[in-house]
Formats: sequence, C-alpha cells, structure tokens
Amino acid sequence: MLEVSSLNKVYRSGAREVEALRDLTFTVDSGELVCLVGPSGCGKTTLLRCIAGLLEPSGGKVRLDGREVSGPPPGLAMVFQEYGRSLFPWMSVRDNVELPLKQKKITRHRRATLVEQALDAVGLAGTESAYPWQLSGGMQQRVAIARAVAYEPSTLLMDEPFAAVDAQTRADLEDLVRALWQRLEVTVLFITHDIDEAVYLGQRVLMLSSSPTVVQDEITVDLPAARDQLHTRADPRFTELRTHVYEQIQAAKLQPGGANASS
Amino acid sequence: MLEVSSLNKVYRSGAREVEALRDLTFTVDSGELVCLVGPSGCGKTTLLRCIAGLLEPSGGKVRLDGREVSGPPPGLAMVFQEYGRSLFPWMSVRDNVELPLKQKKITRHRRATLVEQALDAVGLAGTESAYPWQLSGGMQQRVAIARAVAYEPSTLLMDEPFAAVDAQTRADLEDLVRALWQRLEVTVLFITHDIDEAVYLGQRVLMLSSSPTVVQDEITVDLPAARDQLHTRADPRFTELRTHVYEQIQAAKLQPGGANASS
Amino acid sequence: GSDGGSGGDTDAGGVDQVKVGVIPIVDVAPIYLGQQKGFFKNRNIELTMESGQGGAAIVPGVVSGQFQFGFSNFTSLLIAQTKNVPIKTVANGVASTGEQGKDFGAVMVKADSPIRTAADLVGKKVSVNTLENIGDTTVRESVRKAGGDPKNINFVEVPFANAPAALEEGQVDAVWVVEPSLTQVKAAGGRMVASNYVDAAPNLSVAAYFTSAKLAGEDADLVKRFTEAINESLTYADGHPDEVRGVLGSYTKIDEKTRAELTLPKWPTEINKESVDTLAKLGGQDGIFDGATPDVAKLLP
Amino acid sequence: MTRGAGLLGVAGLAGLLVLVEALPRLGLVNDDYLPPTSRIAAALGDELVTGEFWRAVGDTLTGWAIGLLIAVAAGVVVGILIGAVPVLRAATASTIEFLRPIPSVALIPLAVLLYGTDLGSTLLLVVYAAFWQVLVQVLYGVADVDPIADETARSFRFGPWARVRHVLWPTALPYVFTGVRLAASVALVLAVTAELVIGAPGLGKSIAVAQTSGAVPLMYALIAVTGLLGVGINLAARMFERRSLAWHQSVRGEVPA
Amino acid sequence: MKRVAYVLGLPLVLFAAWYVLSAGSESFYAPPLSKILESFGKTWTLDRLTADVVPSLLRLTAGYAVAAVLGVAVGVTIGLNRWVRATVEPVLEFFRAVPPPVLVPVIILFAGIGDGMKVIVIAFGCVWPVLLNTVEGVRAVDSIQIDTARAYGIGGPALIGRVILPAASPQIAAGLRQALSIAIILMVISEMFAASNGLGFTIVQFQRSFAIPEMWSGIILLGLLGFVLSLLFRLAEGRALRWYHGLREAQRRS
Ligand SMILES: Nc1ncnc2c1ncn2[C@@H]1O[C@H](COP(=O)(O)OP(=O)(O)OP(=O)(O)O)[C@@H](O)[C@H]1O
Ligand SMILES: Nc1ncnc2c1ncn2[C@@H]1O[C@H](COP(=O)(O)OP(=O)(O)OP(=O)(O)O)[C@@H](O)[C@H]1O
Ligand SMILES: [Mg+2]
Ligand SMILES: [Mg+2]
Repeated sequence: MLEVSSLNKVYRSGAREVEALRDLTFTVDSGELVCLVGPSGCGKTTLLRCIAGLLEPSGGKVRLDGREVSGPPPGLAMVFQEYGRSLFPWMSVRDNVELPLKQKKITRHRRATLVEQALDAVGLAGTESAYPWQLSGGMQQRVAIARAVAYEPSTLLMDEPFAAVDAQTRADLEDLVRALWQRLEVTVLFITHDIDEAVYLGQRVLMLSSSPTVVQDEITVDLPAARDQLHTRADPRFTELRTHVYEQIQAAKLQPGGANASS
Repeated sequence: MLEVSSLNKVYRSGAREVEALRDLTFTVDSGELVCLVGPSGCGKTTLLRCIAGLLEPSGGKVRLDGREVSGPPPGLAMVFQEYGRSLFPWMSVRDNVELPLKQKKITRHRRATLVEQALDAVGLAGTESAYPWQLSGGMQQRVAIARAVAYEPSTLLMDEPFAAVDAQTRADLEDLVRALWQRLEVTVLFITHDIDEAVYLGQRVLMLSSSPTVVQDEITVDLPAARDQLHTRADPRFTELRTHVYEQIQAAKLQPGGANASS
Repeated sequence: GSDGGSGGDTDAGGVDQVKVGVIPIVDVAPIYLGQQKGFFKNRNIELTMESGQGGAAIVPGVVSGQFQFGFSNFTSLLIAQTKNVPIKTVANGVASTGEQGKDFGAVMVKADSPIRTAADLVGKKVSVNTLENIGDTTVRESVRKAGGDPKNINFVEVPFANAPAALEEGQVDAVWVVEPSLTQVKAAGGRMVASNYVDAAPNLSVAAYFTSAKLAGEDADLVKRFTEAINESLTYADGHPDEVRGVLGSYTKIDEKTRAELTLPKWPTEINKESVDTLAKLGGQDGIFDGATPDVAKLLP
Repeated sequence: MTRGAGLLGVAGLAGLLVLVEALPRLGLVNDDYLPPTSRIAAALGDELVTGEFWRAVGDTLTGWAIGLLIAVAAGVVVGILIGAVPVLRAATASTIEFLRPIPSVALIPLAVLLYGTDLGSTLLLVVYAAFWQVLVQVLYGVADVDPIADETARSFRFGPWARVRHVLWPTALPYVFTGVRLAASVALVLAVTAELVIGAPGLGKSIAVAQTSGAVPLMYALIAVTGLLGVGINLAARMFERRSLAWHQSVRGEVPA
Repeated sequence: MKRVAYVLGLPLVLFAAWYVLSAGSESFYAPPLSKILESFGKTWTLDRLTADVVPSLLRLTAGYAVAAVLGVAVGVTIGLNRWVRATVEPVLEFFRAVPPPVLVPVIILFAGIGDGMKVIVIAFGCVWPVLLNTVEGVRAVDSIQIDTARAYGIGGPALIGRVILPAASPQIAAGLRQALSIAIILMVISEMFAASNGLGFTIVQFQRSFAIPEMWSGIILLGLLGFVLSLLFRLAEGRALRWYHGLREAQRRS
C-alpha cells in the first residue's frame, strides 16, 4: 500500500523557485496498477522521484507499506524518463540488466535466465553484448524496461517508458507489463502521455492538474481484467473512458491549480 | 529537392557489425512534408543523420538541391531524438535557442523576436532564463523544437520530436509544425512512432521495413491541405489511411528485409 | 644506516661502515684516491661515498647520522656554526694554490670584455654558484683590493655548469667559476680578471671534512682513524697529480683533455686557521652571518 | 589507424631530432651548450654499453615504479573516500589545498634527515608529489557522476560499495587515467630530481655528474633517456587506457563510424 | 559558521598536533613549532613581502597565465584532431618527462637568466595538467552535442567557444586546479636558479644558511599562499561552472 499525503515540492535554485507539486494526496493499494497522466511539466517525474525516495519532498509524506519513505525502499524498480542516461555506458546490455540482480544476490544461474527472458520479452534478444550507445533510442528504452522487469520488483515505477518505441512494440510492451503485474502482483505506478495507453493498462487513472499540481480527477477503469489490444480498444466503454480522460486533461491545461486545489 | 539513392549504412565496431540501412531510395520534393515510420531500431535515426551530413554512409548517396551532402548543409535544422543531450547544459533556455541564430548572423533585435515567438509557440514562455536541466523531459524536448522553429530552416529534420509531451501539447505542436511548413515552405522529414500523427501531418508517409532496412511501402495522404485536429481525425479517409499504415508496419515487423529487398 | 651517528655499523671483523657525503667535483679527488689506495681499509674503515649537490643534502645527512662525515666549504660551515648546527671539522678538505692567475677558481670575462681588472667589476653582473657564500665574499675582497667599491656588484646565481654558456651568451658580464668549468671558459677564449681565493688570503683553506658533534664526542677513535686516513690521502694526492687526474675519470665525466689541462688545487693536511678567520671576517663584512660572529675555534678540531 | 598513429608519433620525434641537429649546425645556438643530435647520439652510444648506465636506469625506474604505485593507490582510495563522503570533502578541502603547493624540493632536508640517500628519500619525494596529482583528478572524476546514473543505482538499492564499484569508479576512470598519466611523469621528474639533488643513485645522479663535469653531450643524452622513458610510459598508459575505456566517448570516437 | 568550522577544523587540529609533538624537539632540522611561528612574524615583514613575495607572485601569475592559455589552446587543437594528436603526443610526452631542474640550463640558453626564464620554467611545468585535461575533456564531449552544433551550422570558432570549451570545462578546471599548485612549486624551483630575490630564493637561502625555523616558516607561507590562491580559484570556478555544479547537485539537494 502506497500512501501519498499532502505532498509538496518546491525547487529552489538561486532566484528561480518552482512549485512543482502543491498538494498531492492519493493511495495505491498493494498489487494495484495505476496510471498517471498530466500535462507536460506538471510534476509527474518529481512525484515519482519522491515516491522512490530519491528526492526529499518539501512537505507532506510518502508511505510505502506503512513505513515512511526516506531512501529507495527495497524491492522497488524504476524506469527513468531519461532512459539513455540511466543506462551505464560502460557496461554491455547484459551487464546493465544483470547488475541489479547481482545486488539482489540472486544466483548466477537464475540471473542468466532472468536476463535472457527479460531481453527476449522486450525484443532485444541478440544484442546482449552490445553497449547501450550502440543501440537506437527505442532499443535503449527497452533495455531500461528489461532491467526493471528482470528485477521482479514488488513496486514498479515507470516514467513514460514506451515513449520511444513504435506502435507495434508499444502494444507488445503494454501486454508485457500487464502480464508481469498479474504474475507477480506488483504495485505499478505508470506515467504516460498516451491516454489510450493509460486506460488500456490501468485499473485506475489519476489525472494531475498543470503546475502548481494537485490531483485533478481520477477514474476507475471498469474494463474486464483480461484485456487484449484488439477487443479492449474496440470496447465502447474504453472509448467513453478515454474521452473522459481527454477532456479532463484539456481542462487541466486550461485551468491550472485544478478544481480541488486547497490553497 | 532531397534525393536518397541506394543508401546503405553498416556500423562496425570490433566484432559487432550491424547493417542498419540496406538499400534506401526515395525523394522528397522541396517544400514537401514527409513522415517516416518504421519499427524501433530499423534505422530511422541513422537515415536522418546521413541526410544531415552528420554520418557518412557506407554506400549510396544523399543529394540536397542537386548537391551531394558531405557535411551539414546550410539552412538545415534538426531535432534530435536524444533531446536532453542535444541541449547545452551550460546555457539558459534562451541562449540555447538563440545560439544557432547568432551563427546565422541575424540581428540582435530580430533574434529576440524569433526566440520569444518560438518559446511562446511551444508553450515555454517564462522559462527563458532557466537551464535545460531544470526543466521536465517534455519541456526540454519543446526547447529543442523551439530551437529548430526559431531557426526558420529550409530543411527541417525531426526525430520523434513529440515523444515526451502530453496529448494536448502534442496536438498543438503538430499544428505548429504544419503552420511553420505552410508559412515558410520548408522541406520537412518527420520521424514518428505515432501512426495517427504521421497521417495527420504528412503529405506522404514512408514506411521502413525492420532491419536490414529498405523502403517497405509509401502512401500519399490525400487529405485536404487544411487540417485540424477535430475534423481531420474524424475523416473516414483518415481512418482508412492509418489502418493501411498500421498493417504495413505490422507486416514489416514480421517479415524483415521487406518485400522490396533487392538482395 | 645507523641510528644516532654512533660510528656507523661495525661488523664482526671490527670494520666500520662509513658513509661520507661529498660533492662529486675535483676537490674531493683525494678521498677517492685514498679509497683506491686502501688508506681507509688499513684503518678498518669501509668507505661509501654519497654524492649530493651541496650543503642542502649533506649537512642534514651528517647531523642526523645518515652520513658519518661530510664535505663542505668553510663559509657554509661558518654559517652553520653561527646557527649552532652541531658539527665539527675533522680534516682539511681543499686549499687554494695561492698563486695569482694559477688557482683552481677565478673570475673570468669574455676575451673582448671591457673589464680589465677586478675593480672594473663594479656595477657589473657577476655570476656565482651560490649567493651569500664563499664565492661572492671572496670576489668582493678581490674588488676591494683592486680599489673598487664592492657594494655595487650585481651578483646573480648561476650554477657553475651553466656559467660558461651564460658568459658566452652575454647574460652576465663576468663569471666566477672553479674547475672544470674554468678550463671550459678558458677554452672558449675567456680571460681571467681575478684569482679571488688568492686575493682573499694567502693559501686559503677552502673546504673541510666535518662530522656531527655527537659522533665526535661518542666515537673519537673512529674520527681519529678517519682523520688520519684523510690526511694520508691528502698528502698522497698532493704528491701525485697524475694519479689525481686519473681518479677524476672514475667518479666524474670530465673528458680526458680537460682532465689533463685543469689546474689542480692544493691539498695540505693542516687547516689554515688564519684564512678561516679571514673568511669569517669577510662574511661578517658582507653580512652573511645575520650579525652573529662565528666562533672559529669551536668549529675547528 | 594504430599503426598510422605510431608512424606519425615517430615522425614527430624525428622532427625534434632534426631540429636539435639543425639549431647548432646553423649557428643559431652555440654547439658547446646545445650539441647537435649526432653528437648527443654518439655520447649515448658510448653510455649504452656501460653497466653503470643500465644500473642507473634500473635504479630510477625502481624508485619511480614503487613511488607511483604507492601514490596512485593512496590517491585513488583517499580520493574516492573523500569525494564520496561530502562531510569528509568539506573538512579536508582546506588542508589539501594547504599541503599541495608545498614543493617536494623543500622537503629534501627532511627526506635526507629520515632516509639519507636511500631509496626511502626518493620515495618520500616521489609519493608526496605524485599523490596530489591523482587525488585531485579523482576528486573531479567523482564529482562528474551523472545524477541520473547515480539515481538509477540508488533506486535499485545498490549499497555504497556497489555504487562506488559500478557507477562512481567507471565515471571517474577517465579522470583517474589522466591523473595517473600526470602522476607518472611527475613521479619520473621527482625521481630524477631527487637523485640529482640528494645524490641517490640513478639517472639523476648521472646527469648531475655529467653536468658538473661539463660533459654536455652526455648530459643531453641522459636527459633524452629520461624523456624517452616518459614516452614509453605514456605509450603503455595509452594502450591500457584504450583497452579499459572502450565504452567511453573519447575512445568511441577513435573508431571511424 | 559551519563552513568556517569545516575550513579551519582539520588544519587547526593538525597544527595543534604538530605543536604538541614538536614541543620538546631537539632535532636541529625539525624545531618546535613554537619557534617556527615565532620566526614567522619576524621573517615575513612587510619589507620582505614586497621585496620577495611580490616578484614571485608576478612571475607566478605570468607563468600560470601563459600555461593556461597555451594548455587550453594546444589542448583543443590536439583533442579535436587525432592526426595532430598522434604526431605531437610523443614529443610532448618527451618534454613532460624531463625534470624542469635539468631543463633550466637549456631554457637559459634561449631565454637568458632574467624573469623571462622563470616565467618559462613555471609555464613549462604547469602546462601539462591543463593540456592533458583539455585534450581528454575535448575528446569526451558528448557526440550528440557536437552533432547538434554541426547540424545548425555552428562551426569553427563558435563551435569551439560555445560548445567544445564549455562542455570540456569541468575537466579543464580540474587541470587548471592541478596546475595552480604545480605553478607554486615551480616558482620555487625556478628561483633556485639564477635568482636574487623571490619567495623560493629566500626559502632556499634559508635552507643553505641553516636558518631552519625561518625555512619552515617559508614553507608554511607557501602553504598559505596555495590555500589562498585555491580559494580564489574555487570562487572563480564556482562562478564559471555554476551550470555544472547546479546540474550535479540539483537532484542531491532536497
Ligand atoms: N532540478 C530542477 N530544478 C528546478 N526545477 C525543476 C527541476 N526539475 C524539475 N523542475 C521543474 O519542476 C516542474 C515539474 O517537473 P517534472 O519533471 O516533474 O515534470 P513532468 O510532469 O515529469 O513533465 P514531463 O511530462 O514533461 O516529463 C517543471 O516545471 C520543472 O521546470
Ligand atoms: N553507434 C552505433 N554503433 C553500432 N550500431 C549502431 C550505432 N547506432 C545505431 N546502431 C544500430 O543501428 C540500428 C539502427 O539504429 P537507429 O538509431 O537508426 O534506429 P531507429 O530507427 O532510430 O530506432 P528508434 O526508433 O528506436 O530510435 C540499430 O540496430 C542500432 O543498434
Ligand atoms: Mg517527466
Ligand atoms: Mg531513433
């Protein structure tokens, strides 16, 4: 169970002061898959960093399974928006994926299996020995995803993880994330700009207002749990939900600070 | 007029050898707006780099307005896929956008106007004095776009330029690119993974096969020149075209080397 | 090494291991010759020469007992004495020949220089190897004797080895050099204007071997044997100039022609106390003792 | 490419030799003080056959290698420790800046006091001078860690050691290489200088003897040997660097795309 | 307040330790710190500062400036062109390995024995860290940044001034930092030859004339000088590389 309560974050540097998050409160149950959408620059990445314990909030609290987050909690994996910079250029693709597993003290044999499976699942079999900078943008992003998937985390934070891949691969990866989530009962927080993706993937979609940021709205995606690209997207309920989300986002852009803003 | 003839590119490094482009031939008329789609890792970025004269092809030729490209041709602007790394972290947002204009020997006054307009157009008014690394991913990408737009290029190459922005901003930017194209009669080559976007933007859509890469197919987008987000996307012809593209891409993924592969 | 300067290591046969800090120049030829001749071995001394580039390395070595003996010029020793460095001379080192124009050190100018006598050095740029040391104090005395005012000589520091080039290139007007640089300057057509050691005092004692006060007190026997051996070496060297020229080839790289030509110094066994007093007086005049007066008697054996 | 580079390097050195031959021959400098290459080479030839020369080279290289090893090991360990722990960095900064500009040569009396003319003296001076080179480079290298890379490691709960091993060290490595290359030549310079001034056996002492003896060609020959040792050391460092930095931007560029 | 404690804390502890440990020292060459401090005040009077320290500082400044400009200029040239690098690197390595003390005679041949010689010796010795770091920094510039510049027609001086130098500046700063303390060291070494004034000359002269407490006080002065100069350097660096430190620390600060 992930609880975010009155989270506030102000970036200060010299004269510039940016209130990235004003007052965020929401909870995510254990094993839930929640998608986050919001205008560009509204503070989604900031929020994810706070949840991962990488950034100290200016106010408010983040609790994971009852404990307050002060550093990265165990069993957490994160796919960074800056996928290119989050891969280590001095390691081959395989080593990049394998390293966190070593840190987790997984046996060599199991590691090899996990790495192979993960790279296979993201369609990168055969590039194990290449360096990340020898890969295309989309391939780099998939390495970052493979790294998180192979880690078998209990909490998975993903920051626009499919931004650089083509439509077909994206669909495959969406199904991969849902499969992983169902198999391991991971708590997933998923940031995306693709509204269809948010509705297709999530059990719930949280919509953030533009900066200063609050939770603008949230909907529960009442589509059946068994989803597939063809049928789910054709479902009239799907279209209804995505239209709702779309409207909310447009509203968010037009009226910053959101309706629920408490200030 | 941009002519690409039997372009071939092989990356060699140590034991690894990747044939990124096998045999690409196509032309883009002056003032045409062409979208490029293709599976992740198929060589789109490689192609764009060859056209921009940043990468030497292993075989074949690129000609721009009759002259063979050997270095970056004048009047060319490019938005890199690695937008984060293509901004200079030691310069403010304003300086980043202004620098190429200085090189173009544009007067100070005009520069100020262009920079302001461009930043305004991408929705970044007010961040002029921030450093790029103080911005969110989507904002950084928009700075890169503003830089290209302010440059008023005669050839514009864009590599997945809207990957990191939200749906609403994306739509606005799409219209911005079309407006710029119509106003300045720029030749635009636009890489995207979003099939709808490709059809909405382009006069033509080129589909690349997966690696080793050839031109898999191309369609002319016979939608009216005056497009807008609401009506164009609702047009049945739009849906037809996007379905066609989608099918071709799926075919490309399944059968690498494409139907036209000459080898 | 030994701790605390107690006469070096003594092995089973009663042979003392002795390290001597020397500067590898002509002046110390006798000790090398004496070593070859077995003068030290005869007195149960196993000698090792440690070469340093001057007092900076040798005096601390002797004071700390890393070396049992060292070699240094008297002016440096006098300075050390005024600062109460605990050292004591044990034997003479080297002395001037006492002959005008035929000494092993001299002030040289270019052949076409307007400088004729030492008095002409006034207002000129003169190089010495070390400022505020034996070089400039004795050169000042030469000038004084020639009737010039030594206050206005512009001394600059140039190592002996570089002095010939500095003179040739006109970077200085005159150089004070000792052998073998002296022969080099002569070969390049240099002209002598003063024999500063001779001007300073008749038969000037230039340098000496010394030891730490501690060793002198604790191992008088070793010091005695060393002094005897050195004295024997000095006498032998004085009597056998050809052998001296020969031994120079073993520890220096002076070429044969120069070795044959260079002027050898004198190696008397007695320290000329009056000349040391003179050096002390000259140094005092030039203010290199910081106002103190060296106690010559305390320094000498 | 590598062979081409090697040839170019040889060409560069050859150019230097020709210049030194030409300067005195053309009368631009007095050949008594800067003899032409041929005379220097002849002096070197005579020297090469003596055992004394090779002993001197061996002595110098021993002092150099041991000193460098100590300095690099200490510099890297201390640098990473200080660099990675902000409190330590703040607390030691002023002391480091205070100690760094103290010239090794000023420590000569101290060295002689402690070790006489033994290897210890040379080592003290070599280590003191070379240590700072490595340390400062490591400090800058540690500061160069990409925040995103570091956050990635933290998010996967890498322990402090794993972060040093997998993130900090590879980032700092190019800086460390520069530091080692700087330190290698500073160590050589100091080894020779120590021998020169203190008289510890080695090339420096030979140079000093040649200098005081007015044996000018021999002196230049020995200086040239010192320089060539430096070239050799750098060559080895470069090769090692190319191997271990294959991933780095600077080495990537070596392979024409 | 806390910063002052950080700056002064460790040095004070070390000096205190030195003071206590050396208090009863009998050794001639390692006198008690109390004696050294006592002589410090007596030795470094205003007269002496103007007569010896000021000329030294002028030479230092000139030599350092020459080294910085030359190091960066040559470094950029070498870093950008691998053929140039291949050609001149061995020659540079050759000179780098030659100890300045033995090179002084050669430099005297060409530059005389005046201040010019000393400036050259300082520049010669401290150009290497700048040069090496510039070469490495330039070689490590992100290829995407260079591509960006080239795509926008930014070439020649603008490419170097606006992209390559700023991108390499963190590493260049590392080199300049190194060079600063080496410059001080070489100031001392250069003043050991053919000098008649200067801080280095004075220290060497103290050493030769067995004025040991004075010599140590000179060494302390050198340390202080280095500390002050590095403080100035840090200020300048903090200003010039504000973007860099901001970028590195943005995420770390809360
Ligand atoms: N290091 C920083 N220093 C100062 N301001 C920052 C910093 N990082 C982010 N910001 C500001 O905080 C706000 C939120 O940034 P954040 O990266 O969280 O947005 P985002 O929702 O992830 O946007 P995007 O969808 O474009 O990635 C932005 O206005 C940005 O300018
Ligand atoms: N520097 C390089 N060295 C070696 N191989 C490379 C290099 N750059 C790209 N490649 C390879 O070339 C192929 C095409 O890469 P490219 O970046 O052009 O793909 P792309 O179409 O842009 O993909 P994406 O949509 O994921 O960005 C990939 O297989 C990649 O691994
Ligand atoms: Mg973001
Ligand atoms: Mg790409």
